[in-house]
Amino acid sequence: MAVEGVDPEVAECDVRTDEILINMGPQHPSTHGVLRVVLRTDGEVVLEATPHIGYLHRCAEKIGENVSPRQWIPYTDRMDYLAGMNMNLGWSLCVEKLLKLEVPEKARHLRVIIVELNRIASHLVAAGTYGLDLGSFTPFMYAFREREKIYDLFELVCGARLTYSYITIGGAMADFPSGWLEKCEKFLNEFEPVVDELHALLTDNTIFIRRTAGIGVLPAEVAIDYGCTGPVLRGSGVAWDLRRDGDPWYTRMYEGYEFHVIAQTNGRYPVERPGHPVPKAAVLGDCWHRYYVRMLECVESMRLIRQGMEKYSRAKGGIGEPIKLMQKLPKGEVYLETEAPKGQMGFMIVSDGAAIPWRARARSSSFCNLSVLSELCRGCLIADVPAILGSLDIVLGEIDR
Amino acid sequence: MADFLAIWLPSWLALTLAALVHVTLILTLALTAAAAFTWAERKVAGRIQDRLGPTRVGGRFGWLQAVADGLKLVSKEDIIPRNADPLLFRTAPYVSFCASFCVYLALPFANGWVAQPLDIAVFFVLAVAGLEVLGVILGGYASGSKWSLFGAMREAAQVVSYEVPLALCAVIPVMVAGTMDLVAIGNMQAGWAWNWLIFHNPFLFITFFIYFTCAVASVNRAPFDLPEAESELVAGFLTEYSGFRWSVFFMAEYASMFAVSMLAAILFLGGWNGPLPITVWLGLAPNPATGYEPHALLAYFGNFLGMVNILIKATLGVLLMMWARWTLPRLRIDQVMTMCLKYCIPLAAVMFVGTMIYLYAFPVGLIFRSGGG
Amino acid sequence: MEFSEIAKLVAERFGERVVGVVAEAIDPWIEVLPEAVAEVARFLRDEPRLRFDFLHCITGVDYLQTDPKRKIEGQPRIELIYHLESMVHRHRLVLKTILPRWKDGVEGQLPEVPSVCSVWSTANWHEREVYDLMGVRFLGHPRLERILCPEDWEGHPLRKDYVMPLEYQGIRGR
Amino acid sequence: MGIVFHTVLFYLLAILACGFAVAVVLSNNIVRMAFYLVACLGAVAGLFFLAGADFVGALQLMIYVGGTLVLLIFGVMLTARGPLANIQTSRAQWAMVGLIGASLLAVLLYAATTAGKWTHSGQIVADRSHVSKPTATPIGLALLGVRADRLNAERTDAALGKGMAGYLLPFEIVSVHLVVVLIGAAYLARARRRATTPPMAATSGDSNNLDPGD
Repeated sequence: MAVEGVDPEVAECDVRTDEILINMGPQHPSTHGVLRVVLRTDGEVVLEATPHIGYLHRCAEKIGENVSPRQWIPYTDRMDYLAGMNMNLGWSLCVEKLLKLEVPEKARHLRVIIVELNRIASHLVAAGTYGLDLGSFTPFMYAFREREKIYDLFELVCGARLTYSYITIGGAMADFPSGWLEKCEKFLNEFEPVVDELHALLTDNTIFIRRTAGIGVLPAEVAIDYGCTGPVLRGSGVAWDLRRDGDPWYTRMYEGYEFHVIAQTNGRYPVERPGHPVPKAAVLGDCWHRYYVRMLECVESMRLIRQGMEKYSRAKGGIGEPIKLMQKLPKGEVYLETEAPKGQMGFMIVSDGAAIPWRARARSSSFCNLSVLSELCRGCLIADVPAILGSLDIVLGEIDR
Repeated sequence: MADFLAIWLPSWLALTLAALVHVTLILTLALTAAAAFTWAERKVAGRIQDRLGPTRVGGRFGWLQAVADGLKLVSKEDIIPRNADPLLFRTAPYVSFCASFCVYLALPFANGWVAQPLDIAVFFVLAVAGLEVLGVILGGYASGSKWSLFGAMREAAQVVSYEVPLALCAVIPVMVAGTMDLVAIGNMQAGWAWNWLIFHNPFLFITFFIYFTCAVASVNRAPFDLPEAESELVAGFLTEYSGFRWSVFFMAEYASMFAVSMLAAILFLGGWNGPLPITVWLGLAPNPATGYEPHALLAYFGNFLGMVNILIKATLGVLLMMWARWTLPRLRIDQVMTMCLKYCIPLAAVMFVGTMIYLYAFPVGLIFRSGGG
Repeated sequence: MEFSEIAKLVAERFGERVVGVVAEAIDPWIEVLPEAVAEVARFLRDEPRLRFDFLHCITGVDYLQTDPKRKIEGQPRIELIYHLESMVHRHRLVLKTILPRWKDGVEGQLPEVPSVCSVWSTANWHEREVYDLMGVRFLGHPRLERILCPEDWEGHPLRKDYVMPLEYQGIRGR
Repeated sequence: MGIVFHTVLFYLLAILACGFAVAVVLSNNIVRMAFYLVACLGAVAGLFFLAGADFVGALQLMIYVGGTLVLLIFGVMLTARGPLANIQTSRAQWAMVGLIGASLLAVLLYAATTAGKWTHSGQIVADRSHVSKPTATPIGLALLGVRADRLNAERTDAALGKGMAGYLLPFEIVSVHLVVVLIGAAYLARARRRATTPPMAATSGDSNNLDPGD
């Protein structure tokens, strides 16, 4: 739009101060770990944000070439350490697909319960720390209180609170202890009102909406182009959930379960909170939607857990035996992705027929989700960088492996 | 007080002594308030977050937590970064503290209980309170860290902007009262609660809330704590500070929180006068209707009750700020500025004009009976 | 679309440059010549019947015999595996290409393959990772730097003949 | 003895003011300079308070100290590139500044020595009744056009019109001047300039419109 009588080379611009190159991280409260983002800013405006990763690189893939698949399970725990169960499951399913090993019905439901519980725990951390990124401390405490309850449940089944190595190739390490299902039911009943509390503190808070709505808008095409998955992709309005759309070897686990894929399609979410419409300022693909998808998924996971508990109690038989520690693997290459809380977590195993894989590969969801950061941060304010980063919900353990 | 001491002492000694006593009293109050509020902050935060807060130090309620914190801070290593400007880095906390502390010089705690009675006390308080930002800017710049510099710049932008609506809001009760003398403003709100200036007219009622919002912003409390903004700027201007210097900044923050709350209490909430004229009933305060003048000792006791009253009001204001801090997310810098320039200033101006028209239309006021001092 | 149809389409379009089609594997794959990778990728994404709009992952596998007990089939080589998916048509594909371990057989010269960055932005970081850990040079990559290892790291750790350095920047390695 | 006390305070503040003023001149660092200037002006404000001119003292704090603060902010913003910016003064500048400074000093000294009652100022300061007298009201009235100090002297309407105009005209002139300055500042801040880096200008422009309030 040219204005008459104005020299085209003369542009209207505001007074600008010096450009500053500033390091956000690796020691920074809101980079969610040891991430370094180099910001080139003009005053408060970010001109360029470049993430630098690798501070937590622990050579997991190299280790995977030197240990047997079952021995590698503890290493998968330490990838997305906020959702260790989902990591265990991803690797186990991948190896099971290579072995063509099917787990018993009971183990299938057990896995669903455990994995969905961990999804809630992971989303709680995401929502809580997101509040923290935006300067609100209290939701963080509420979320962590509930997460501790989930960890108590996990401690009962496997003795560990963070790195479980519970789900394993061929089933799980142990069945639920007696009385566990009642405790889980009790937790679910306690947790339901907490979701509303979090909604009241964050989702419906005007300041929260102003800080997140319309910020870091990620269009669906860009999200797919960058390989974003999980809530990040669904927050952009793509109804894509591997639990429904994934590899048959994985979706079979959820056979007979009813759940919604949480994504806003045609202007509405499959689940809606009565009296609380999506705020007008929110644009599909912005931070608010990414956050909101996670919150709704918590409720969806609760539904899945309830169904799983019912199916588990009805299922007969055992939960299967784990394979031998040094079991010989058939020759072949298998790649399998599962829907982890952060996104699609892919594992690949290349076997030459020995007990130890020739190559083990982990495709990290946070890795791809983070790669879109510089795209999202162009032209935002410094205060938006933590907001965008928090809405991507990354875990550095998984990115750096 | 100086006149009282001058009966026995040479006047210069009397003046010095009186000044010392005043300063000691105010310092004690400011520091005690800071300590008490650190503890209260932790306790309030704990309760809001469904946990207990401090429980170990000093018995069940952790009364001595503030002392423990203080000891810890004092015994921490004092670090001055290599890139810092050592002189300014060292001076900055004290500049901040002095500014927020000097405010108390002109703040009355009860009828006539003020360190330095000034007939332009409101103006003085606003002028001095605005100087706290100097220390923050110096500290942020002298740290030689970019995060600190960002924090300082934010502080400058924010505080300098919010001074305007804050002063505008403070002027409105001044206009109603017809004086800038805080003692006089406090005294004219004696009697029942409807004599408080906040209930003088609807515009003043709204003004109080604008004032409080701007006050929260000008002392950098959440949701306006952008200069610190721990999730964005690490710790803003405080990033490079540690130990004692950090705690001086911290005390300055609490002192000014308390100061703006006290100013709010005097300007809007009746100052040292309770909602009921209890002191008049008990014969502890002069009764204008009967011309009763209490004995000096009784008046002293009445003033003491008044001081308790105003301290409670100011503390409630601080607690309100804490509540907001532990509930709300932080605003973004442009939103903070928008709020100031687009909403607070125009609203305050409208309230100013509204009050002016109201005063013109109802010179004696509708329910405000003892107006005009 | 079934794998056989996809393979047919690709084979028709690229003829000689499609080296192999393995349908019987658990994850069936198409193997193409390294220099054709970018072209094939663009075709896979843009062809309306295929529309592979989503790149999951790029994996490098180093085949080199270092342990006498574990024999490898064929020549020492590096395989690059691309996992693709079409969200529109809901089908998957594994694309493979085989590179020599060193360019022109000269030790130290990294093998080269065209980058698919311009086709899928996902490839940007994944190719950097493969370059970093496996030592494959992607031609046309906008910023081919190490991503997980420090910039001054030597060697490519996921290669089978990689030896952990004894010392890095004064830190003991072993 | 009150005289002694006030005199001691006066000298203390005066020395502080002068000392910091010298420090401003001698310092090379722009931020330190600004800090010394603030301290110097603060000491002057203290002198005003000592003289019982509370209103002027508070004004000094608000306007001069606050104004220097803004100067400081600009100093920091414009020199953010280096860690701590220094100002080097050339000989020619020294000479010019010396000339201007010397002539100003001469004017000041002349004014100071020719003013009456120079030697009696101590007594005026010590006068308590003078100190506690309200200073704001007459000034405020004078700004609105009523000279309080002449109210009692002249009573007739004609005289009111003549001698009572107060500071209304200067007040208005200053107000208009300030408005002009503000508009000028706003114009400068949004001036049209050659776009040296068009893409960045675009980015900056976009992001400044990020205000979600609209």
